[in-house]
Amino acid sequence: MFVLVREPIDIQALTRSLVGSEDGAVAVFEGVVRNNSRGKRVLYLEYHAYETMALKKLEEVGTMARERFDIHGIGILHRLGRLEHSECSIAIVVTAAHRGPAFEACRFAIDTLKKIVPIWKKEFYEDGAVWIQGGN
Amino acid sequence: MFVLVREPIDIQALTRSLVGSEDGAVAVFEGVVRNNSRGKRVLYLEYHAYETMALKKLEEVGTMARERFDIHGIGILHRLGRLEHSECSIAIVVTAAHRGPAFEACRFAIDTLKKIVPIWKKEFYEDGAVWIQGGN
Amino acid sequence: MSIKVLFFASLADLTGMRETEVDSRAHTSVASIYTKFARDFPRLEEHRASLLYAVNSEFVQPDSPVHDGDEVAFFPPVSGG
Amino acid sequence: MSIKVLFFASLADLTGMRETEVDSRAHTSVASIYTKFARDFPRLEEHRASLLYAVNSEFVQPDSPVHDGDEVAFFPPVSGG
Repeated sequence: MFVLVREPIDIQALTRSLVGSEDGAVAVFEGVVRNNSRGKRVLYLEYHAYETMALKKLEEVGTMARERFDIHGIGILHRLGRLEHSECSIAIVVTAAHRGPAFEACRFAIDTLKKIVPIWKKEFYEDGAVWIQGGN
Repeated sequence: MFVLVREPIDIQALTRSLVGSEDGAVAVFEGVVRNNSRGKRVLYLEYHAYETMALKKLEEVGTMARERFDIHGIGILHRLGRLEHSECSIAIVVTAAHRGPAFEACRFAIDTLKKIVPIWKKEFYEDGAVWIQGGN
Repeated sequence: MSIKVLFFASLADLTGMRETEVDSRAHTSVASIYTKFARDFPRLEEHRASLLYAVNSEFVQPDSPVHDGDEVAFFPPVSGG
Repeated sequence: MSIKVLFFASLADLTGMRETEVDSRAHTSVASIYTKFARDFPRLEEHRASLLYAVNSEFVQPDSPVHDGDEVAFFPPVSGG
């Protein structure tokens, strides 16, 4: 399940949809909106995507994770639009028989997503807004 | 928050209670009941604990994780009693400004828990039951 | 004989366009399309060093060819997650 | 003058006891308490190599001393998680 959503992310539902009877471990990563960035107070964020390509690349992240690690299920939800402090911007859920591959695939997925999935974050401050560039 | 519970674990509530305004990353580990173990079909599990010591050691795992990694919050819920397939036996939630320490502390916490927290798993099969020993 | 051109994030702000079209007969590579827009919006040059290019939702090199009906996208390094 | 003794997991099954007491004056170490029970339940010896010992909820070595009022626990390697 690789989805872009505009509503709050329900991680528990994603997990339930992925956990199979052979799974013993679930590793989850959640990104949440911080109240500060590079020393500036952040009022809120917006996430924008090149949606057709982002969906394709999310699936690709999932496929790569499955090829590299001994896992069963992987799902990624990324939220778009305006997000407030402490809201969840992304959830990655990985299920596996054992915890090692689950952790490693989850870490791989978020690291890879941050390189190849065309989504951008815009931070809004009291005195303006800035598009955040990856690789900074 | 370090707790032993006898009801289903609500991970989302645990996460919400831990995420602070400085947090940008949440790493979660969930253990779930597999339908097989060492090639045998598992009907259900029971978890038993030396409760006073287990609570003390859960806190110790949390303290060690905080000392070793740049994290903000950590909570561990372990369920006791009878658990069915795909039910969650343990949830570890770690919050941090950045994902690296969150992942590393979460992995450290489950690895350490499996060595020092006095909880035991009993697997029930069609033809009997076996206490599982750690380190196998 | 047209190519759809998409700009994202800071590039969309800079050009004031998210989506436009160019004549496919006037361009042999994605970089040549970018150069055309950089004539109208010189600040696009500041982005060229870190720019990412996609054709039909796949990353490509700047010198990749373009064809009639392609969807070409220009964007800065991604920052999702 | 008593020490509370706890058995967990397979050791509780094996002895049929989760909790009992011994006279603190008869024992100088946690291992000596275990030896006393191993006389009544010889299969406890099978566990000695991997056995974990705790006094008052803290892991200790087999030769650790015991005192009146202590809570001593014997258990196999843990398998939570």
